[in-house]
Amino acid sequence: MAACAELPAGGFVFENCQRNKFLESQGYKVPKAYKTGTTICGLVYKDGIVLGADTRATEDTIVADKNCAKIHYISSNIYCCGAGTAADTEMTTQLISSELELHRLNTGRQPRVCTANRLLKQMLFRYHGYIGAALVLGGVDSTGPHLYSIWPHGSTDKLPFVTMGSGSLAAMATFEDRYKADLSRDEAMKLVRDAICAGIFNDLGSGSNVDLCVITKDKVDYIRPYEEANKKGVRQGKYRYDRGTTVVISSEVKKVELEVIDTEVRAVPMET
Amino acid sequence: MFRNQYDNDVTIWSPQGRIHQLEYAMEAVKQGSAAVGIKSKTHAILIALKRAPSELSAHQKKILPIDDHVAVAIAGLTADARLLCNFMRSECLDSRWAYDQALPISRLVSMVGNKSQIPTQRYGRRPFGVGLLIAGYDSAGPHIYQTCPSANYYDCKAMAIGARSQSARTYLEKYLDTFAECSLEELVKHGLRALRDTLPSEMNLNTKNCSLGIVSVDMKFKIYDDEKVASYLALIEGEERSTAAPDGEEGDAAAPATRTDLQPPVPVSAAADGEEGMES
Amino acid sequence: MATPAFPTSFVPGPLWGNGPTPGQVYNFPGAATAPDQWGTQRTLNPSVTTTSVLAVKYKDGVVMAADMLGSYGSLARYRNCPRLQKINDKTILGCSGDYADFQFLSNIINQRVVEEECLNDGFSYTPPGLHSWLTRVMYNRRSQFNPLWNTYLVGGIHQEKPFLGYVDKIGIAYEADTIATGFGAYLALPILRDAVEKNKKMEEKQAVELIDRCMKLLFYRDARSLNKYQVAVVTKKGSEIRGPIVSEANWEIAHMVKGYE
Amino acid sequence: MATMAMTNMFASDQLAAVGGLRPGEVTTGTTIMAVEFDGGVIIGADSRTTTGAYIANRVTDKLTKVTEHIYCCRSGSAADTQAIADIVKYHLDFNRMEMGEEPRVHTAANVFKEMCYDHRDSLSAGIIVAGWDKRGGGQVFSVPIGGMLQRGPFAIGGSGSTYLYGYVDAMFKPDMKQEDCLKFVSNAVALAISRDGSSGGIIRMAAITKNGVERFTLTGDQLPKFYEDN
Amino acid sequence: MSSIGTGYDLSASHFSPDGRVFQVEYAQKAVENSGTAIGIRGKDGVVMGVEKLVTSKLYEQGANKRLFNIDRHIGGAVAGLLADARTLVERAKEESSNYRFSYGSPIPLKHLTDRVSGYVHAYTLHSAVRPFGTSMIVASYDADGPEMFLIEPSGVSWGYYGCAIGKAKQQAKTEIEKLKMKDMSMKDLVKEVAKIIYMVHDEVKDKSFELEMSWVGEATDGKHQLVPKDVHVAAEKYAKESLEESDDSDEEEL
Amino acid sequence: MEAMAMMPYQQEQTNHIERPIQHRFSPYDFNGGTVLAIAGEDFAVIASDTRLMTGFSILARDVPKTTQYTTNTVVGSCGFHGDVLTLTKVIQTRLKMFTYLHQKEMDTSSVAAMLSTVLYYRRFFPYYVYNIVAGIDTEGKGCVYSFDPVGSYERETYRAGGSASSMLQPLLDNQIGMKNQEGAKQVPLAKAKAVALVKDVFTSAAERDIHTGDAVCIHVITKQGTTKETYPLRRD
Repeated sequence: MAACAELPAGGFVFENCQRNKFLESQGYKVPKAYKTGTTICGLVYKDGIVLGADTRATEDTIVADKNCAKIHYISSNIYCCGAGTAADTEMTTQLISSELELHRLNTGRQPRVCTANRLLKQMLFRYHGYIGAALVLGGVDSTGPHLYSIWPHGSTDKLPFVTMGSGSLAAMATFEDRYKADLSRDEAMKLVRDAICAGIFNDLGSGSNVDLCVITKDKVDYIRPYEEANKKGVRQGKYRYDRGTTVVISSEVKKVELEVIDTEVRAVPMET
Repeated sequence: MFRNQYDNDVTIWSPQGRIHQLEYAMEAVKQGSAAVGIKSKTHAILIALKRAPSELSAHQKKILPIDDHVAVAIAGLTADARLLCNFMRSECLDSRWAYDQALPISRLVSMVGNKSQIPTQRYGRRPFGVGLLIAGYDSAGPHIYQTCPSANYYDCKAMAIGARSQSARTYLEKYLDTFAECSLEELVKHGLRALRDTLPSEMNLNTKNCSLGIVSVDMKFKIYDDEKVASYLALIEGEERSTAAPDGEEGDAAAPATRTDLQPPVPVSAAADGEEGMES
Repeated sequence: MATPAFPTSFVPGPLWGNGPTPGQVYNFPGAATAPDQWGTQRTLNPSVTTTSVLAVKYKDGVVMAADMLGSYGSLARYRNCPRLQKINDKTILGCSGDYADFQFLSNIINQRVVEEECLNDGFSYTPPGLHSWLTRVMYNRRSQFNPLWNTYLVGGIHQEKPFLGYVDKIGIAYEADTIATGFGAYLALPILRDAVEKNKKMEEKQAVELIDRCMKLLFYRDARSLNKYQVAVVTKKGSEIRGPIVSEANWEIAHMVKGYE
Repeated sequence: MATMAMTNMFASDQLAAVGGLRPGEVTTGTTIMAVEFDGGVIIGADSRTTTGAYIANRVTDKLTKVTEHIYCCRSGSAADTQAIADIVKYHLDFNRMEMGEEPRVHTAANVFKEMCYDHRDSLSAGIIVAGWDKRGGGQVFSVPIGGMLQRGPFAIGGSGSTYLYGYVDAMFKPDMKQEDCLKFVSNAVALAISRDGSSGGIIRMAAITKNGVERFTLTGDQLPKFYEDN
Repeated sequence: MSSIGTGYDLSASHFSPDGRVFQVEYAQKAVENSGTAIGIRGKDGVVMGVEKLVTSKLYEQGANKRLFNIDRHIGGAVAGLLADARTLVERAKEESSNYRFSYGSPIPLKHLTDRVSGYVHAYTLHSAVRPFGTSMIVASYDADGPEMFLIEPSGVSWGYYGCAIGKAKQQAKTEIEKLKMKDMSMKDLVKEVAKIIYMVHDEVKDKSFELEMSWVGEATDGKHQLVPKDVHVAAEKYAKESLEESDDSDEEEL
Repeated sequence: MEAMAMMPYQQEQTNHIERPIQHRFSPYDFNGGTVLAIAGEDFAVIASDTRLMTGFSILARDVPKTTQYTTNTVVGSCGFHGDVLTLTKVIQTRLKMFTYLHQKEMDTSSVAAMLSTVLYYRRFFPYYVYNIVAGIDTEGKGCVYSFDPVGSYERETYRAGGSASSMLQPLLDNQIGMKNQEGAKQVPLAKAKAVALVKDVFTSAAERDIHTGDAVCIHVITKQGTTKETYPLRRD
């Protein structure tokens, strides 16, 4: 019993937690982590899974990355969208990806989506939500397509369509409005695209482009970007500095002593 | 002047059911210079005669702006008028503050009426000694209202108040039915003629003594003074004056005590008779 | 500057300082019959609350909808709480948040509508007029740290055009083509905006259908919602409140789910 | 244990009380119920999972299988109850192999209780364990927040259960027929759904008898109707 | 009025030696100088009519109404000083507003009458104020049926089946007494009200007047409102015709 | 680190039985908005974006934060929208009273001075509003005044305020102030260039500031009056 709850040796360092908490209560600011404000979602369609994500990463109210990738590789047949603290989503998916690869090598079989789900939820459960990763996990394995949402505290739901992130309500509204079982690939992609766009245009934490990942039994199409939802404005002026406007604080002329070496270059016929 | 024991205070009823103090206050309006208000279907205008109290003084303002859509012409005690104007301005501002909308003219006028009534019922107070012609435009169209010291007010098609205004009213009554369809220019002409009729024959309207105000839909109330009225005055220049005001018809002729109407100055025919003016 | 939240009273005060006020003599001892209109209550917490209101402008008018649930915390305590109100033929009002506060303000508005009707002078509350007044009331109350815990939507026809405005408990106010309060702002608004952007000349039938779809969606995803709701429609022809309407839910996906893994 | 130590360090003062939820945690607000009848047990639950007032999942399956004939009904933190169910299932699989027979309901309930009691400060889980075994037939155990264990002919749990005590006390009869028992459970859950904002969606039920498990799903207008105009 | 001018009639706070408060009586005189107003209570509603004298052609039609809405279900007809009357109507509106805030239902007319007449009465008690120069007929209709009261400058109020105030109140009362109003519907009463106002109007003294009529009752769904134009016109026509008839018959008799 | 900052709606929830949340009433909100003003020789340009937001939500996409106060004074106000609306009304009312008393419009510098006192009046319960006044001064020159929420103000030639001000101000320093450039030519700013610059800086701000976007509303003020133009921005 203890085995499954025990931390793997070498995990996080908690030494300064208490101290940091105290400092925080004294008014010191914790450094801000990048958040992927985010709209992510996925759905099951006739032949597989479509995952979607926006591409905005924010640091407080500033857009830190206008085109970040939020659909992470887990294995060749499984991908995972991440929302929350950028580092947490990246590291967690990387960690589980490599564990799953080891598992694949050990068993010699294509990993199953439920395995990835178990690994992720157990990892997150250990940290009681302090790893701020909200995930949408999707993949196709020998038993068919599977789609999960995984919450930061480690609970999971297995559903035909799921959304996560700050734009999840906008995306969920789109799904609830229009989802049907047995969508075609094009319909499914369109619906996921619309769900992500609902997040992009209505949630300030989400923005920029739409990324899609279509997973079927035989093939994965990771389309990035699938659509540039917002065209960047065209600037009218030129903003180059005029020549000579850079301040020269001081100048000094030094004579450079040159050693002159004479070298003669002669053509030598190649020996073949 | 005739005195009686019932005219000391506004809180005293006379045995005939009259309030003499109110009637005296009505007289104050007749001391003021004349003002005329007319409206058509599209416009409401005010035209007023300005007086200069002395050679050294400028002509006093007769038309005061209240809000974008309403202004008043005054006759009577200027200080009382100013007080009422400030009250009206603050009510108009309040309406815009709370509702983001212009205060309907009828409501503004009834507020003035209600405010004016209070000092007509209390010991030690006196009624406001000023009559107002209120011209405005709201979503119901153009309006001319007249208010009196008695706290009565009247929704008018056209009206004139102030000294010798009976002549103007006679003029207005004569052309009453044509006003609705008048163009602005026609309307101003009528107004100027009516006002001119209140002048003694040796006096005439000029840019110094005439003030004009116009309001219409989508047109904020605009007041013209001095040179800006010249072009309007030109409209009636050289015209024959219709009727010279019969001198002495108003003012001294009727001693206040014998005047019975609580109404504003009304056509003589109606006012001449007994107590009918008492009706509310 | 004082807000004339109530019509200026022309009824005279005391006859002299601390003197008798005419009429006041007849009050019950110690209790003025004229209620202190703002009272002294302080809503520290909302108690019985209501959830989203949705509204959308269309070609000829405004459609608004709100469900009829009054929640006490998570208890679905009252299931018959109407919170759409017809103000007059040109104006409708919708409210979300504390229901007692809504009743309080609703009573005041009703009384003012009565007073306006009595004047019979051809003027009545216009939608922007009511919106502006609500903004002042809400802002004043927030400035006294005694907010009315509500968000109000005002819909109507003004100068022949549809009007839709929003006011919340701290006095934020704006006009827009689509507005939703509470959870609706997250769930329904994206759908409403999308539909209106794609169809700028929406017909009434389409607008009502759109609102119905969104109410169903809120029932799916808002734990403080109910599938019984009312719809208010205002056009040049007048305003009316329809319903209660019960929305039919689709639970097909329930059969696709077993367990959590 | 490292996990728990860390939790306390971070969060003990944030937890309002035993069983308090952390900010943003997903909960099965929930109405759950289990009733013994003459051939086994009926378990039932609503299908709503919420974070705050947002319904994160409207078709949740809160009836979780732990062995062939034993189910648990989960209420409280979704993460905690899922983890507990997973671990208990793992334990009972072991137990079956060691003992060479299907685990008894009482055994399963005890394992749940152990988990819940040992970690009572950091878990927020209210669980009903119900199932059928050869020795005791249909049995119902309740493991509420805090980790006590109590057997009874029926049990209700979750936030919606507060609206049900009167109803179940009035309506429960021992040794009902399966049909009556299903009706009883569905009525109760429907009543809770209509009054509890944290319960909702559809009604999932299962009958566990010696023949195995039969699942029932009531959706939309299949839900029992009661007075709901006030 | 033997005590007039003896100095006991200068304040509302003075009794005359014969126990009268003259200022109140003088205020009542102001009411009697005004155009007539009448109200008749029938079986299903109350109809009120006013003879509004028009003193200048320059005024808009319908200006200075003497019929007021006090609440949805209550109307008032006034005679006397219009400015005083408006103040009184404001007070009545305030009372009915306060009542609705306090008790959540429309104010009963009896209660409103008590409150307003108490207010009027207060103005007869002090030397600092003068009594109201106005009388007001108030009428309403609710579940208990129609009601009508008259509030006088003295602060006295009584309920009536028919009442009249103003110049020709005596003549009007005589006319009203001829009616079997308890059995009459408001639709019939409108005609009679119009007829009476036309009858009592003194064409010699007061040339121009407007007939104003309002009603409240079953036919108006309990709302007080001005009589609709078509009904008004019909009633006016009836009034004029029946007056002509009686004129004719008078002449014949002569 | 908040556990679930990605769920913005949780900031505004009613209390639950299972989780008592203390409801602290906050009289303020931040509703976004960036304003920017540039004074030219005989003109002034003032612009604001048109997005109204709260938390992570867009309330409306077409609410400019600029208000025309007089013929040649335009004020940009952003911050807490409730205060913005009220302050605007207060100023407009005061301006109207001024015109009654003085029979003329208030000039831009006086508007600025009055705004300052109105702001300071609420020193201990401030209007949470960032104001920039732009107009034409009594000598016919373009002028810009910037304010803090409690009434401190000064005249400047260009200024950005509100949500993306810290991004825009350095750019204006560079492009108009020619700061930190050796021997750069100080050419008088042309009207067209100023407008183009405004569009460009708002385009850039919309790229990086999540509170700024949808459209920018630009007023060009000259002695003759004011013209208004709207230019689209990103909508995400």
